[in-house]
Amino acid sequence: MEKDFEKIFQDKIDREVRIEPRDWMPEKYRQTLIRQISQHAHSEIVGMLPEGNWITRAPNLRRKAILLAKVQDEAGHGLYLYSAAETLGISRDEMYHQLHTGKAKYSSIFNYPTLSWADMGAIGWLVDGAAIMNQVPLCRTSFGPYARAMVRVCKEESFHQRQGFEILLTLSRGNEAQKKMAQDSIDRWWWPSIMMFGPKDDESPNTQLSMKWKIKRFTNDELRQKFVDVCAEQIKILGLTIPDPELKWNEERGHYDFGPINWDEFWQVVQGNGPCNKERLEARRKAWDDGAWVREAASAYAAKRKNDTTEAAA
Amino acid sequence: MEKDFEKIFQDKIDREVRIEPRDWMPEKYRQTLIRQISQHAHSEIVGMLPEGNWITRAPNLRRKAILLAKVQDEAGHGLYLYSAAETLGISRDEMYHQLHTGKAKYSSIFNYPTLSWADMGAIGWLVDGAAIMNQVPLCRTSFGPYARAMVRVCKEESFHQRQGFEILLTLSRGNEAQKKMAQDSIDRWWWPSIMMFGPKDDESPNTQLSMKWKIKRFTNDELRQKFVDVCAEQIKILGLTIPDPELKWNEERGHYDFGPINWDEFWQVVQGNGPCNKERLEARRKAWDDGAWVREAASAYAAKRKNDTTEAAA
Amino acid sequence: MLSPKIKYLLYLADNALILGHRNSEWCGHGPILEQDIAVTNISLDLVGQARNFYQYAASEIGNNTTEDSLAYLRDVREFKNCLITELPNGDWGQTILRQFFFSTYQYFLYTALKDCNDEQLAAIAEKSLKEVTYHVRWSSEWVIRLGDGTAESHQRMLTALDNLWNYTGEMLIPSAYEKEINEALAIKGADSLAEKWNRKIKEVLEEATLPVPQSAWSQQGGKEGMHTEHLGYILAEMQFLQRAYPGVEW
Amino acid sequence: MLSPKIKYLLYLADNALILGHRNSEWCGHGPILEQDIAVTNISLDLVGQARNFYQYAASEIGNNTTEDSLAYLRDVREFKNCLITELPNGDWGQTILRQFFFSTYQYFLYTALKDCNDEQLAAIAEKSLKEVTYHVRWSSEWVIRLGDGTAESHQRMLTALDNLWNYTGEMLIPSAYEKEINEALAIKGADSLAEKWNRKIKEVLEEATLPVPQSAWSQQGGKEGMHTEHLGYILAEMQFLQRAYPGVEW
Repeated sequence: MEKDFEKIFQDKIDREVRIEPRDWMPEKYRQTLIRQISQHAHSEIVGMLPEGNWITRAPNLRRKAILLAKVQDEAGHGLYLYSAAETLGISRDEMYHQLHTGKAKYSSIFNYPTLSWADMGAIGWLVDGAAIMNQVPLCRTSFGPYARAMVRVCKEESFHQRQGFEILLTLSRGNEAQKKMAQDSIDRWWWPSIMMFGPKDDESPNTQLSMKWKIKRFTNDELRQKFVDVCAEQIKILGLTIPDPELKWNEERGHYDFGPINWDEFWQVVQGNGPCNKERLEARRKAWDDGAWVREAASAYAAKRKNDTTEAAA
Repeated sequence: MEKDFEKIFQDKIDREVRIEPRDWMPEKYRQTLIRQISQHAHSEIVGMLPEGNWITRAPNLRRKAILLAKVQDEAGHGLYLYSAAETLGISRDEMYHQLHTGKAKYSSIFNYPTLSWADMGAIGWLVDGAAIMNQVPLCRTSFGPYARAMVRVCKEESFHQRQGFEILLTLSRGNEAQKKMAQDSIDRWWWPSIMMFGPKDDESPNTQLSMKWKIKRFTNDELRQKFVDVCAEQIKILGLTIPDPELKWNEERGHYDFGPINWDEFWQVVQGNGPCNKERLEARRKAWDDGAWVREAASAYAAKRKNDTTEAAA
Repeated sequence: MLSPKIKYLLYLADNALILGHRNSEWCGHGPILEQDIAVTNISLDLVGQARNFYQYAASEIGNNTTEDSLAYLRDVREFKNCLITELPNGDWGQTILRQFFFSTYQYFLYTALKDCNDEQLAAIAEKSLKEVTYHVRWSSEWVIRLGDGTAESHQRMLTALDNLWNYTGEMLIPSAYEKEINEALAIKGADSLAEKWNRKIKEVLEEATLPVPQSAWSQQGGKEGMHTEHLGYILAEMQFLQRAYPGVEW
Repeated sequence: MLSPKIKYLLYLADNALILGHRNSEWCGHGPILEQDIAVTNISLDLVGQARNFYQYAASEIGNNTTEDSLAYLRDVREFKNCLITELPNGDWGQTILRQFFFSTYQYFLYTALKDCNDEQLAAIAEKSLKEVTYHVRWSSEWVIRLGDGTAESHQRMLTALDNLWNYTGEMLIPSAYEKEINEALAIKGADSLAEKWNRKIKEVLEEATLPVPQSAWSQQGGKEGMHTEHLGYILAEMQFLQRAYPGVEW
């Protein structure tokens, strides 16, 4: 019986038919998706913090408005994604709980601090750029609600990426201090962005199953190479440098070669020792705890109104 | 009996002999002094806040150091004065309690906000200036501990006043923005400083008794006139203006005439409706409440050490 | 000396910018994700309104003045916003209550302005009114929800009322330049603003089971540049980049 | 590019200034009047030390550099202070514990510097050492008092330890310019700093009935200008007047 379901399921996958919440699915598929989608949602929410850090200090009103809108979009992405995950039978509060207790992860990139305005550019260009590279294939991921959420997310993300690039472009055409600010920012964000694609394929045990179930459609290394290839071209427009002396076009491979990644740093940050892990989690926990009375009041009020309506109807 | 004591007491006062804590004194004398000294102490402590507001924003390192030292001096004055009041049989904690519950007052001037760096100058020149005018006679006040505290206070205050004047002098010799900043500050602080001497003599019911007991040696209006006369001369050095169109030398009186005081504003602020009354008290209460665990720990530790010593001695 | 019209435009702009700034401090820290989005959205609307008013003011002032030179290169004493906009956010209840007080004021003000005889000002007011209508609805619903929610939320709203009430009068007491503009631009209904505001506030507070405070005393000064000590910190943060790297493009 | 010596002087100065800044935030808000005075006094000492180091650095740099241009006209990435100095104060226990950690470091560092072969640096170190000796005494007494005070104060000190410990390693791990200077100025004892620091910390924490944390991981970066997000806010506030009114006398 279970075997039959599994066959039908895999068959659908193979025929590129979307899996919907009411369809039968292997428990491991469900768990993998919950983990991945909630991690993705948490990344949007935690990702609001490093950029939110510069809203009050944006250098002009136009940039302030754009940044506000961008961070608001991220909250919106969080909403879509939490909703998609909820279709798999987990509540938003449960997912928050996993985040706050450290059980669920979020993208490690947000554990780095934003130290200058140029970081709003580098995050847009590199971090959102890497995210898009990961996410575009997810628009065709096998689970319907996730795929549909990603379509909306990707549309906005590519807009964000252009805005980020434009911040860097403006700085790169500015005075010496601004150019330096832009270069410094790229120096700090390049390697963490490269790490966003996750461990190398041979050290990524889940990849194979995810590919079979068409949750993923490309391996970490494939996406990373694609990202490097794109950035290595775009940096030329900025007239700035990617901080990798080994970055070089390889005619034979038809790709850019690049230097070794510091996986030690990657694992340190994943394990909680990044520059801002503690602060990010504390900020989220504080928002949650400080908001408890608001949520309770809203429920209490809603219950009263419901009673009123019931009584009136009776 | 009581009559005899009172006669001896007044006799001492008249002969300019200092009253000391163990001497007999009328209850009303004690209460008047407690009220006045604690109010004075509270003024020092609350007075740290408007200036403390600019420590982190002082415009250069030299000024920052001077301002830090000044605000620290005010804390020191608070200490001397609380100690002087304690000799009259009230504890510092009791006095704090009176401050925090609004029972005890502090100088209304500190309920005005500091809005620019120039306010550090105007407070030094005008507010400390007015304070000194009040305080110098108090060095000869009839209660010994109070008089001795005032000697130390006055020495430092006159130093502060010179520093304040020098801040204004530097600004007055600066660029247009700085001159404007200085003038604006004098415009805002002049009238509140004039009010620091308290109600007019005919509306100051306590004055007579305080004069008889030589707690006070000059009336409010006498001190106010003296202050106006001094400032009207000093402003010329600054090349700025005192915001009183009626300020004019009166040859006949040998004093400067000055315009009517807005006593409405004075009483509003005294009654709690000044711009910062609420914030000042809240800041003090918060410091006290947040510090409770520290004070408890310090007592608990001291008690343990005392026990250790006792046990060791046994 | 600035003309009454320029002062008036700066007054409108500064209110929107500073309140927008305070709301934006919530971004990423709200109690509920949907409400985080809502408060950020209001912040965005307010910054947008501020830009429109600043741009208009800048064109009136001339001399290379821009929206950004007005927002980023004036110091505390030149800002004209009401004190209530610059107060710290406090808890969510206080933020909400302030928004309700201020949006209600903006609602009646913009309603009057949209029919004034200054075309550009009327157009900005009309456009902004759509946004503000939503702000009033959103904030009043929250005031009711929190006032009539739990014992704790009710108590917190009482504290918020106590903290804010004395700062509401300033909105309704016209400064000299407001009076001049009300006349010059034939702004109808400016003199009934206070009445309308009070009626609406009373209505909502009652539904929220909250008392309408009776205190008549008003903190004032913002309209003439006499601010609280908070504004200096807001500006130090907000203006840092423009001050530290003057005269460049961003 | 700055020479190692100038970097080193800025490192010493920035540490003192930023920690002094944080302590100065307590002024007027301390838990006990006498301790308000004490923490302000330490702040004053630190600002004084910063001035001496900045003045020396300025004279080495030349080109009209002053103590104030160094303190007020550099941005985040140019500051070299250890991260621990810029962290928010937290409660009184955390402020005290940080002061103890940092003053103990300064104590052993200045002790080594006072015998170095740079006369001016040695003189500043010697003068500062007197102040720092008191800071160590004062802060260690408070660490003991709070650690061994009440259950609440003990718990708060554990939290403070947890918040700060990972930021202590940075002080003890020399940057490239420190290594160069240790050699160039023949600073004896620089390589035993960590050992001495650890011994003193262990001794005091034990007396305070607090555990010595075992975590070996260190947050780093400040010495090379890679800071936390807090420093930007400190500088925006601290530098406002110099940025807003450039090039004038105060």
